[in-house]
Amino acid sequence: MAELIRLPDAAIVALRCFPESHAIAASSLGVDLPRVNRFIAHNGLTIAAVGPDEWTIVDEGSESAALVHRLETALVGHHAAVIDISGNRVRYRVEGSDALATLARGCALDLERLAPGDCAGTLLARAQIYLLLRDVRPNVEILPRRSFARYIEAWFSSLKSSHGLLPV
Amino acid sequence: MRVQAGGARIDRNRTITFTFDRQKLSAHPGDTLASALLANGIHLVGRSFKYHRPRGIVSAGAEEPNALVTVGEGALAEPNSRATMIELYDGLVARSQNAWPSVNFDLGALTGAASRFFPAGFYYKTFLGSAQRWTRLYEPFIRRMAGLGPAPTAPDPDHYDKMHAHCETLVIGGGVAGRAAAAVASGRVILLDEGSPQDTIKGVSLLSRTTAFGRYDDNLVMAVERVTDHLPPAQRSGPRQRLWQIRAGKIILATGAHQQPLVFPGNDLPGVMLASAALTYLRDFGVLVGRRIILVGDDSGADKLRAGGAEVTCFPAISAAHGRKRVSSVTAPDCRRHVCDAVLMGGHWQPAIHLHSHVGGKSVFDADKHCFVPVADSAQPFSVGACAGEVPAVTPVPPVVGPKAFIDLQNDVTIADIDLATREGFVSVEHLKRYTTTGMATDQGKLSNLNALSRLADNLASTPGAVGTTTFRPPYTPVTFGALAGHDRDLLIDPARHTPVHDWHVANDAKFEDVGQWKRPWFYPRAGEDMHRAVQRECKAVRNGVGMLDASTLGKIDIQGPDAAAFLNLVYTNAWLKLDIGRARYGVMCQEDGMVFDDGVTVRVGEQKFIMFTTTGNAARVLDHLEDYLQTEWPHLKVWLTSVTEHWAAAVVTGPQARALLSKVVSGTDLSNQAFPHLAMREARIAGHAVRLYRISFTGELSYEVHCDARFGAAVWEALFSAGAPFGVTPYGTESMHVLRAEKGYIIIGQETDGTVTPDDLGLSWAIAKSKPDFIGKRSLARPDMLRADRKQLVGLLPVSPIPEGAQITAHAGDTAMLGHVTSSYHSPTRNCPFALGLVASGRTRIGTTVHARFGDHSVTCAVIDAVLYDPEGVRIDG
Amino acid sequence: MLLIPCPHCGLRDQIEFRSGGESDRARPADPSGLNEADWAEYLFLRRNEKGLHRERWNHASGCGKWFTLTRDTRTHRFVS
Amino acid sequence: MNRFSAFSLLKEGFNGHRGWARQWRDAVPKARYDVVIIGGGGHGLATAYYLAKQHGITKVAVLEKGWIGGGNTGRNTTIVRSNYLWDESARLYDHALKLWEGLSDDLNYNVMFSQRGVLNLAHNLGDMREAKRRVNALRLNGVDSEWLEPAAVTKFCPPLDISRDARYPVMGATLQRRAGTARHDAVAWGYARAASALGVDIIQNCEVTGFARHGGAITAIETSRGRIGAGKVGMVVAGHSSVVAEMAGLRLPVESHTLQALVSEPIKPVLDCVVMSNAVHVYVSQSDKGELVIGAGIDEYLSYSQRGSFPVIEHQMGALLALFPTFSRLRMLRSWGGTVDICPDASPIISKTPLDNLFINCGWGTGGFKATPGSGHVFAHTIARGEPHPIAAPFALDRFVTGRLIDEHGAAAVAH
Repeated sequence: MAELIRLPDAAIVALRCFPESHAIAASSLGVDLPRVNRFIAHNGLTIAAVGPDEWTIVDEGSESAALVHRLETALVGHHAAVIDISGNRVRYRVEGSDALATLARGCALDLERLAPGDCAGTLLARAQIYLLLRDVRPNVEILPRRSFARYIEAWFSSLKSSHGLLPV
Repeated sequence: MRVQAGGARIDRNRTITFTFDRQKLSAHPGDTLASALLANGIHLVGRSFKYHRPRGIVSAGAEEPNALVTVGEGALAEPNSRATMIELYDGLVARSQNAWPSVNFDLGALTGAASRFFPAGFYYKTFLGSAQRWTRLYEPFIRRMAGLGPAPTAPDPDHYDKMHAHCETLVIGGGVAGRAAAAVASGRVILLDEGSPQDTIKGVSLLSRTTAFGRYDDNLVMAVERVTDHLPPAQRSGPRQRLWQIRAGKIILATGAHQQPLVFPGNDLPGVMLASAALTYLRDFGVLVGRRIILVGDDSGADKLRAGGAEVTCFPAISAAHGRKRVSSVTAPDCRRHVCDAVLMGGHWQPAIHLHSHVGGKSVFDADKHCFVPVADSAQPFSVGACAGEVPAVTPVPPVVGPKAFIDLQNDVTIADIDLATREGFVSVEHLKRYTTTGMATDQGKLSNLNALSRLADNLASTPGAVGTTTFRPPYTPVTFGALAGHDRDLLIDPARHTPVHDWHVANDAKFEDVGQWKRPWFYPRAGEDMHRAVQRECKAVRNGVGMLDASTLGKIDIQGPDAAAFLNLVYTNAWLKLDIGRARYGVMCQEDGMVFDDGVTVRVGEQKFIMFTTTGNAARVLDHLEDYLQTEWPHLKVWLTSVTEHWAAAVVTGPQARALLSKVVSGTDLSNQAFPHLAMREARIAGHAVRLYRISFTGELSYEVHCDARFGAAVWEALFSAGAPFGVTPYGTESMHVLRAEKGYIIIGQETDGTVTPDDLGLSWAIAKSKPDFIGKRSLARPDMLRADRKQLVGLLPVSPIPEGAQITAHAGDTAMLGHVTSSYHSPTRNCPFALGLVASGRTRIGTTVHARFGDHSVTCAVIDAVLYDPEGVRIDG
Repeated sequence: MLLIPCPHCGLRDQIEFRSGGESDRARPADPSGLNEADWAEYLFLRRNEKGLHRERWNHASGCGKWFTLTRDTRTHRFVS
Repeated sequence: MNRFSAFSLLKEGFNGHRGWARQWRDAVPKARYDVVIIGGGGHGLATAYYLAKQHGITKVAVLEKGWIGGGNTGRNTTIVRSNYLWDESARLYDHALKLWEGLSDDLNYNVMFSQRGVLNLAHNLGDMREAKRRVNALRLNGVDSEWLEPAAVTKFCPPLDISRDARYPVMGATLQRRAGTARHDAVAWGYARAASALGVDIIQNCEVTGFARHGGAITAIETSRGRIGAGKVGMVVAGHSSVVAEMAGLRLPVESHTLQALVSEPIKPVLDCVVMSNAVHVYVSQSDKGELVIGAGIDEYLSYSQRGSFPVIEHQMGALLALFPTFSRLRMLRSWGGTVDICPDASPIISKTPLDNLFINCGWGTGGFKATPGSGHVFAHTIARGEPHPIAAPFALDRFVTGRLIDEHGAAAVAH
């Protein structure tokens, strides 16, 4: 059955800006900003559009301060915000052939219709998460808020203990 | 009994055993409990709800009103199970219900003997008198007589699963029509069927043993799958049932139809059943329900039954059936008696339009078929087959009035009851249902509603169409509570949130308090300490040395943009335009009605950057409140709001030794009072991690809040704690925090406030900038009631002996008129005496007088004092 | 259960949203200029339409944005 | 009207119950009435009954769009209690409770008011603080109320799980012993029968379509059964208050929402009291028929559909089973929804209106049933005298202008 794998903490930065600033932000990041509910992975960065004017940027390479500084200097004079939110969320990979069926226990999204590169802010059981479909293997990444980590883990183990994941 | 003919669903080569009322019986795999009982010649399986009359098996499906049994033993026992829907397994144990001492000899049947005195609604007409008499005298007896199966006594050991599914086409009903529809449907197709597995269809996901019980808005169908109920307990693994939440592009209903019983005296006797059911038992299970069968009404099944080996006599109608625990004869229209061992009711058919109707689907009465058929509507699902009205046109057999002619078999509603209700003016179908309880049994009227409203229509010289049906609502058939809860069980019913330092608190024996969803350390008892002693120790440590509190749960909102200060100026009651960078200010937030909503400190981190701290419980509400105003009322303001509650772990270091403690671990900033004054912020490093230090005090002592990236929260906390060892640093919890702040007269939102308190009531008028043209709540604070002199105001109380929180306050010991109540009450560790805070009518003018705290039968005199008990000059804040 | 069209995220399940009630109730530019009755009307009075209702929704668990939709309060159907 | 009694029941038993007459007259609208009550729910029928009985006004009609008691009177979870926090509320609801205690006799109709006691659970320190505050206030207001420690709670309600490690541990409860449940339909029928016997015309299938006004007063009511003249008009149409008020040119501070409830299949007696939990929004009792009657929450969006959404039910069950683990294998038999109109302060409106002879009674939110007799009693007084009954005065419309709200959800027990 699907496994819930805690991923190492990484630097996470929130970028808030309007279209007039997209180009500058893009050049600073070296890649265009994805449209809402899409994400791109680009040399060590994962940039997820979690709202029409909000991007969550995960940087597994460097410290958050560096990325914050880089974006802030680029966006000087723009009505934009760059916020270090590294502590806000934890990251998990849900892995296994039945990863989607596992998530469907607690998520109302039509997961089968998601394409690689899709992301969404949604609910998993009673916790708000960001969900990223990395690839169709499937390999799904979920980011609940840090204080919900134990709840998410308990919810998964309840699925296991109840054998809720026997083939449907 | 079992015959050679038929038996499509059973495996005659294998035999399994089961017990019914402790009697060991045998059957074949594929049998239902009902077919197995009939195969063993058992017709009497239960007693009726009201008169405890002997009852048998009426149907072969979900509509069964009579054959209700308790299946399973101990914690697995399940009352009110329909024998017709239970797939038999080896070793199944079933018991009859609602009978004492036994189903064969039931003393409850005495009520049946006196049934003439218990017509519909009899209880409204007697047992009058005081409520006390009803509650103590009559009702207990009625309660014991009522109810069906026994109440469960042990917690449910089973698990229940939940699954969300999406499809383009959802077909409900695995009969001929449903399978045909599914076979040609496009996209992802799901087919639901109540029965055991059938052949698969290419490109269709078939869910067997799955009942769609409700349809909701926007093509949402809820269904429950019985995953392991058909297996012997020993062979069960995995969830018992699975709740399916299916969102479909298009829904096709193929839910079939239910044959209706005939109404005549004795129509409830064991051995009287639906003709269609008898045919099903023969075809699927090789069971003949009787040797000498009387077939009444539609006789189209006669030949099949004869082929099965029965002697079948057909009548268009009969005037009565006779017998005691099983039908033994009938009186034919010619008034002659005919001996028999089974009577089959060839009634007309009612399409199962439940799911069609759940979301407003309309239906009309079809006079030819004498049933309600769905009205096609593009906004409703597409019905096919019998549920669309494609049922045999059977001329209804007129009801025969007489004793014991039942309309609702389970609830013992007779045709006479329907007539009585009509006579008494209960002529709306809903009144009829509620007055007689017809249609309110566990079959939800599948076998009674049509007969009941037809009779009502006759009584009113009207038509069923004009009388109409009662409303169809979910569930189609009863659904197990556990399945509805799914994985929301025990600790998972609501997430518990934990701070980055949680494990440390556990390791240090903290007792926890629930604050919203958060688990917060409440106090840290040492060996032999109760809460009171632990709290006194913790408080003294803070007042005389240094203490540490985990404040990570505080709400934190990053506020950025050129208009950030202007925005704060609108959402807080006080002034925010002039605040230096690196400085902090306390603010009060009101709702538009002027009532205090939240409070906390906000810090100017940069020219256009602020960070706002909210209370733990209101963090989400405050952000929603701010986003709402920003997005919908003031979109012109250039401001970004971002929750950073969980990004920052926070430790409070407070007490005269706080500075000394920090100076051992903090690098990169000057901690001296001159360089780092109260209500200021500095950036520094602790144990190699970047931190923000805030001079904010909720204790009245020299205090620092140490905030760091939550990823390093535990490390920084532990660095601080070990640095504090020489000073005897003491971890303290929310209880001590409450005591310490109360000594200073600081409020707690939700404790001193309850949604009816203004800033002025709390003595916070200093935090209202009257000069500001506008802020949320300003206008409301000018309403007449906010200016009353006798509003309840926050004051301090010195009681002569301890008083509980929630005690009411009166002017004199004997009064009943209340002036207010005690919001907080503790034992002061510094003065070593009880003290309290309270909201008291015109409290500030009462300072210097006494009032009385009232609780239980007690009355305690309290001196009214200023709310600030400890260090009113505020000299200790700088250490 | 409603399927709500978020202008940014498309059709999403009701559980992801928070209802903000009646729409088109702009906060008065100068509340202090209003008399008691007019202020009370802004604070408390509602059309409470039976039929087509312009109402506010917030995609709380999704993109976090507020938006306005028209819904028939008798049938729960959204109309554009 | 036949008098109801054990004797009459016995007597009728011997002649096949042929002697029972209509319980209330099937009246046809007259041209004019002294008072017309719009809305044939419990509150409206009670108002008509007390107008006739206490104020001698018998030229009264009750207009009902459908069938009497078909709205929230017949859709609630039948809980009757008076343990409200604020003085004004405690007075109003206890006035009702006192009437409940003698209602079966007064109406000669068994409304089955069963004083089996209502528990309100406390799950955290905040709940406990609020609960004890309430108990002390109620006792000073002369309303019975007591605080039970966990041990006493299970003693009073054995199936309740009070383990401390539960997600919502039971840290204690308030108990009102005089509180309980009643047979909801019987209340409507009993008042209808008694009012009808006093001369009140109960007119069903009569929908109000408009008002004829002259100056600041209503002169007649346009209905689906013709124009009906009215000296005074009382509007008691829970759920649809805004709709009818708008016909009279009024806007109200109420919003209509769907409130759901459900029952289990009948089982033998297992729960002998009413249990309510504010924190998890559960309220449950067992009916005389044996069904567990469970109140669910309200949908937060506006609705007149009487149709609720499923997540509400789902959420309910998790919470219920956490409190009562032994209920898990029981089954949901019926579920339904009602349309309730809710005031900003979760307290009702019993009031005169800007129109001289129009009076309104609405905004009971999720808690109207328990107040039925008291509401009708003080509303009848308000209509008859043209001045609010002292108990009703604080619930007038003008509180929304002055700001003198009676905010019961600031520190509310389950508003139900």
